[in-house]
Amino acid sequence: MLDVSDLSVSYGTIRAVRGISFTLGKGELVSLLGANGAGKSSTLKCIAGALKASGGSITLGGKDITSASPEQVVRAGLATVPETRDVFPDLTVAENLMLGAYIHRRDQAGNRQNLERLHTLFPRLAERSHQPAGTLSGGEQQMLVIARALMSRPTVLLLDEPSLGLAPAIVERIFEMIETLKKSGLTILLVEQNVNQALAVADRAYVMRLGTVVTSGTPDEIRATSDLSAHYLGG
Amino acid sequence: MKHAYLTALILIAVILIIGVGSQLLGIRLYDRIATNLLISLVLVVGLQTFMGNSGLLSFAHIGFMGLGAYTSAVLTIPAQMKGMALPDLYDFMKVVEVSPLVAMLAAGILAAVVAAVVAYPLMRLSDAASVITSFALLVVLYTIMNNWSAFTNGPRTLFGLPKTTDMPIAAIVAAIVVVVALLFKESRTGKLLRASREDEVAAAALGANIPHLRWRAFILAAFIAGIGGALWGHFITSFAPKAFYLKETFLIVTMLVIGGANTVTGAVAGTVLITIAYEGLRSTEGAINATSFGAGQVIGLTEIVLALAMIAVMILKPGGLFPNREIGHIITRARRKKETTA
Amino acid sequence: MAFAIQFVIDVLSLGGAYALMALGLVIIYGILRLVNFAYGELIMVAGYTMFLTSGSGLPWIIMAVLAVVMAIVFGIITDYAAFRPVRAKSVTAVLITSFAFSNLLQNAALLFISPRPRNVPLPEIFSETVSIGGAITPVRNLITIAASIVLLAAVAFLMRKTTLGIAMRAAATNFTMARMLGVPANLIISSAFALSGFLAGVVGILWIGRIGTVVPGVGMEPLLIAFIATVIGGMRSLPGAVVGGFLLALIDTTLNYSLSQDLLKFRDAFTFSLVIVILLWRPEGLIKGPASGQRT
Amino acid sequence: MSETRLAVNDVSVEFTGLRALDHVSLSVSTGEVVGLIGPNGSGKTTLINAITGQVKLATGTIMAGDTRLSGLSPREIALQGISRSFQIVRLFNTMTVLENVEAAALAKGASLAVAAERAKGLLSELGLTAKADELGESLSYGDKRRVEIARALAAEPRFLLLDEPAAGMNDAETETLLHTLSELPKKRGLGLLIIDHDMGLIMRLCHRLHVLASGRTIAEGDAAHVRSHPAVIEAYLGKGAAHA
Amino acid sequence: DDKIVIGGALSMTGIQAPLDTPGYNGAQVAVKYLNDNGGVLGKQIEFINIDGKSDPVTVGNVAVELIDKGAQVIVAPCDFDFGSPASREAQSAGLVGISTCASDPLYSSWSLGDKQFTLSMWNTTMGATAADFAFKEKGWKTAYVVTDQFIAYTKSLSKYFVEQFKADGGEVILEDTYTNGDNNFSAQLARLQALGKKPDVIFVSSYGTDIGVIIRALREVGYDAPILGGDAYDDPAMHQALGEKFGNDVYFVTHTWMGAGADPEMEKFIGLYKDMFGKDPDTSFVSTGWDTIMMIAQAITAAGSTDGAAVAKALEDGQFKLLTGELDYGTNEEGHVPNKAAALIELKGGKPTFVGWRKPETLPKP
Ligand SMILES: Nc1ncnc2c1ncn2[C@@H]1O[C@H](COP(=O)(O)OP(=O)(O)OP(=O)(O)O)[C@@H](O)[C@H]1O
Ligand SMILES: Nc1ncnc2c1ncn2[C@@H]1O[C@H](COP(=O)(O)OP(=O)(O)OP(=O)(O)O)[C@@H](O)[C@H]1O
Ligand SMILES: [Mg+2]
Ligand SMILES: [Mg+2]
Repeated sequence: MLDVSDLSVSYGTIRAVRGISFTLGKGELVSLLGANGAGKSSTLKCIAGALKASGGSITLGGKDITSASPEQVVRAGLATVPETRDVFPDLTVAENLMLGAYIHRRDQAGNRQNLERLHTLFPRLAERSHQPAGTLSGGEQQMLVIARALMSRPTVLLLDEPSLGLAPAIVERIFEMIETLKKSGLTILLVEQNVNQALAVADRAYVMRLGTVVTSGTPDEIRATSDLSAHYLGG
Repeated sequence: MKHAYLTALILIAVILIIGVGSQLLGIRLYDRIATNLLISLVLVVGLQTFMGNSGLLSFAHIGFMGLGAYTSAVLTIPAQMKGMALPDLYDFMKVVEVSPLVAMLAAGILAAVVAAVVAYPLMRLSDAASVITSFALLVVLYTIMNNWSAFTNGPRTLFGLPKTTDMPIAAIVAAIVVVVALLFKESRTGKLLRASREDEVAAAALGANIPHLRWRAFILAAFIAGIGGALWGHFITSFAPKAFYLKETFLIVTMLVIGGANTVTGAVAGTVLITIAYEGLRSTEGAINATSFGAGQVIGLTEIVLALAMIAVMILKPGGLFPNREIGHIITRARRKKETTA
Repeated sequence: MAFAIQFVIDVLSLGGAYALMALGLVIIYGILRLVNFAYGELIMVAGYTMFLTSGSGLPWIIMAVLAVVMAIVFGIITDYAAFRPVRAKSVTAVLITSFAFSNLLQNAALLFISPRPRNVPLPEIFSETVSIGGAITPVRNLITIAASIVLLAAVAFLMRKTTLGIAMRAAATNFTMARMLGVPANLIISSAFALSGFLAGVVGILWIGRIGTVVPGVGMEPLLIAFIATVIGGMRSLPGAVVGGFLLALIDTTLNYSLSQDLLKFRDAFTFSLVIVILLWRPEGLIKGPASGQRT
Repeated sequence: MSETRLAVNDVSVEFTGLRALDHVSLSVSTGEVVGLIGPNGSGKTTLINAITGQVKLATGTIMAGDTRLSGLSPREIALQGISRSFQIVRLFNTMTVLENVEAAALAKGASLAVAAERAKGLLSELGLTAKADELGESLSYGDKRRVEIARALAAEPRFLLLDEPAAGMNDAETETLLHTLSELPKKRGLGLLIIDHDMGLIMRLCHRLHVLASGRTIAEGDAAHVRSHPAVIEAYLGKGAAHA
Repeated sequence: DDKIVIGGALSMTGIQAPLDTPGYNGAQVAVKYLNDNGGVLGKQIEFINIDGKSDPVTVGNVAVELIDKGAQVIVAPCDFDFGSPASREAQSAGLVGISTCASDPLYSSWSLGDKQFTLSMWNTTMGATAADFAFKEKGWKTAYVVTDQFIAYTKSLSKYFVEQFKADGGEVILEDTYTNGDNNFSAQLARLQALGKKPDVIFVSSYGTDIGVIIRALREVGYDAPILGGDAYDDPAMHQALGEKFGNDVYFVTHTWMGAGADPEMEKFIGLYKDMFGKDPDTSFVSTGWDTIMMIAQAITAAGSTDGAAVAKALEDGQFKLLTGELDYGTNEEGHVPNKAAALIELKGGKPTFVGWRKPETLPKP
């Protein structure tokens, strides 16, 4: 579904990602792990088209999207939940969600249906429909960002630390939701600090360090790798 | 703190070089340009004390300069000239004639007092609201200057100011203003104000009284602008209210922003740079006009090039040439780095 | 009676022009949060287009359409030259570039056209007058009133009934995020500038129609008016801009009719002091825009 | 130093059509660490905003010792010895780290010399001396968090309110933070109120916990008590945590 | 030195440009003519003009620059407010300064110094000519006067018109003010309408494009009385702006008529001008530029040098036959008052036509 090969990303002279490759099969849930600054978010942003790749290629469903614009990537069926809670603070919750469905703005009925589904998933958002998103609590904003990404009805979803700043119960719910989404056929790339929970839901995982992939495999294989915590903690 | 002394030293040296250099060349025009530059320096550094530290864009600065210029004019135009230069002046003021130095101080004080009275309520505002109120304040000051015939001779050119500003005086005032601005920046008010510039909510949560801090800076800036206005008035000797409006505002704001509003070094660098560019372009334009005899005049080229340069600088260095650190600071840091690596 | 009618027509025609000016600005300023100092120059561009095409023998209406098109084109150029490259950087940088761009256009007009006033062609109807209830009024004023009503309604529809308005605000607050949702943010922002240019073009024709000539500095006054109207009415709200425009016209006209000659000179000082007072009382302007998402 | 109490009595806060806090009472004494936890949107940040005067109270009072805080402006409250950090880091980005910390002391009325002295002391205490001359914006996330704490401490507060200081930190950084924070109450005689979703940190650091849900207090007490409280498991910890 | 340098601070941009640019062009024709005919005192003339930008401060700066470049005579912009800074710099450098057409009596040796002159008649003459024409020639008894507060010129022109008109026996029914750039004449209209009387003549003293705006506003609401004004009306752009519809029954006093019947030399000048610019001159300000240079040349020739004091003396003593009429300056004590006649022009269907030369018998005191 999503193929990343030999991808590099640089910020000026800093090389954040140095030629990594990985693949996601259709309906697969793959987790990307690594210490702070390993280059996980940079990889995600690059796939989403928000950053230019300095080398390598990305294909989505057979189409080359290496130098596609973010808009084109979304249209190709990929949605992103970025790590910074990028809500539009002055827009209401409802307006934020409406923008999530921008590419389907002609299909009002479909959007309404999708919105209802998300409202049952996050009842808090239904309650706060007309509140400016900037005034939501930290956790509520995180829910909104996830819901907004799902409004575009993606086939591939990139999640960057979706559990950050969420209450333990909500984190649990989010992971349940991730599993539900996976079951419904969605392909998911998940970046997490929360290693155990990430490995619990993932089909496969890649561990990054200093911009390269150092280990990959099934959760059990990863857990078996003795130096996981060393990589993870940046040791 | 040590780097602040170094900064002061370097900036004063720059002023000295400009002053002495222009004299050594012995060309009257350069003397005039240098004096003009130093007066602009007073104004731009004055603006920096408010804008740089508070982070609020102020358009009203030039209005206070005008206030200073007119105050000093009314106080110093010789009594026998006043009948012609200021026909509508109030009778009791017709006999007043004080020394330009006293008048300059009075100009600063009046500008500061007016600023203190009108600006207090404005200091609560931030962002767009503050930009627009300061813009509105400029228009109010301009309209008053343009119409208060008794005090300013209305929109008409006021003349007859004694010519007392020369290069040394301008240099001395500029040096003093630079030192004052550096001291203010490192003062308690300055530091807290800069904190509020970065994050209003966090600064208030620390206990900073933001409107009051801004108010103090605004008064200081107006005081300096008033002095600068008087200095300019006694240099130019005839002017009209139009000299204190948008074009000039644009020029000094440009100088400050291109240099870097957050630092006094930036204010000085911006003033020097823009003045040189401006004069250079103007003489180029003159040269082009001289060659294409009889053909269409080349007009506005200076402004066009300047505007393009400004856009380019903003794209490449949005914080200006000296966005955060004073020159002294940069030098001490560089030296320390070298020591540690050596 | 004639006096009252005269007063009402004055307020409405002036207010209509003011409201259109303000609307063109508020699209950039209120929605994109950008202060566009070059807005006045779009009006200038419309004026010069009329002047430059005046010898061509085209029917007036075609010249007018061309003028509006040029204003739109320059609106888009403003975006490309002054905003797009610095948008992500700092508020001051944006302000300065737009100020610089305004200077640039004005001086380009000086250099390439002329510092002197140039005549613009006006249709016969612009200098005709009608008598309504005893008050003699130029037809131009009635056209202004009609144009303002139609355009205000059109813009309101565009912003309310389509996602365009929301997409504009989103693109302005978080450009990259908007794109990551599939919003063609650059296009959306350019379209805001195009819309602003369109309004400036129409205003330009109506406004320059009052004066009959165009000079490089012709845009200054409309810019100031638009600024004040926007501030009075509400900086972030479209209806606010409209209300502000009409209110400003009411204030101006009332001051005109009632202030003594000596005080009238200070009219601008009064108006702008009022702006300051309104801002102190309600920093958001009279009509609040959509609630802001600021919190601690 | 004698013990003082920061007392929140029966406080409610309302936003349009929403009661974010509903008759909440809570207290922190100097020398004590109190944890404030609860689901997202339960009103934790709002409670800190209420104490520091950033939002208006609908009911109730807030006292620090004998001084009434409710009704004062954020500035006056800060001068009463209440310092806070923010859920999203708010450093003074283009000032140096040293100046960031100095500003807090200056705001409380310290002289320039005293402020510089105190700021240097705090930076060395938090291991930031090497960064003193760097600009706030150039720091890594963990360092930023530490500067924020140093800044709050430079005001010599009697009460320190921290909003999710560990969010986004990895385990190693969280560990260091735990260490720093746990020493504060004794060493500086201050009362600490801390919000975080990292239960590992909270359970080990806090003497007492206070749990909010939908703006109401649902439980109070020590870690063991709260951890096993059914309402807390239901609303906040989730079933997973119960058998973790 | 093998050449005589004349420095000009004329404004090519801004509100002053419509008056200064033609003067500049006229001056260039004169310079070429003189140089083609052997120069002055056997030397070639060089005319350097730097744009004064309609800004008194720039004009002053420009004058200093010109003096630095060796200018021996300074040509100042065509107005007291915009031009006097150049004259002041000339005076302090000991040079003669001449404004091409500043007409406010402040442009005198009293206020500027003993080496300063203006080529134009003063507003005393211009205002009085208009008043006499209205009252004595046309028999218009009542006047409505609008004064732009913009510059000394606009204010004093109205002042002298009113003085003379009243002295002649006329009645001023309303004196109103306006400030340049307002673009909105409705307040003044409201006051005029409130009066309920229609004046016989309307005197509008304004500047730049605003003149056209005011005239249109008056005409549009039905005030069709003749309109009278000063040399600021001598701007083809304004005539064109008024067009066929509004450009009627407008009279103004100016420096000369650019066509047959004004001056025997005029035809020659027009020919030279056409050679240089390829079209006919369209405003009398062109002549003021030519005249200024030609008069400077005559004075230098008479003085035998470019020394400031000597040239000033030659100007005081001389009698000059110019395209803009015969000119004879008063002494330094008399303020260098220019004794001169004025030309009257009428707009018909947007086109100017020559009415004739006029010189009032009595003048108001400056
Ligand atoms: N805008 C930027 N400019 C310069 N360097 C950057 C920028 N963003 C990230 N980096 C650098 O790129 C590297 C990778 O960062 P990235 O955010 O991808 O890491 P990450 O694995 O997502 O870390 P975290 O777990 O902290 O989110 C880091 O060294 C970081 O400092
Ligand atoms: N200005 C406001 N207007 C309207 N509602 C608000 C405003 N500020 C906060 N709220 C609401 O009040 C509730 C409490 O918010 P608060 O920020 O205190 O939650 P929190 O407990 O800190 O949550 P989190 O753990 O997610 O940060 C939330 O539902 C939020 O949406
Ligand atoms: Mg990351
Ligand atoms: Mg919170």
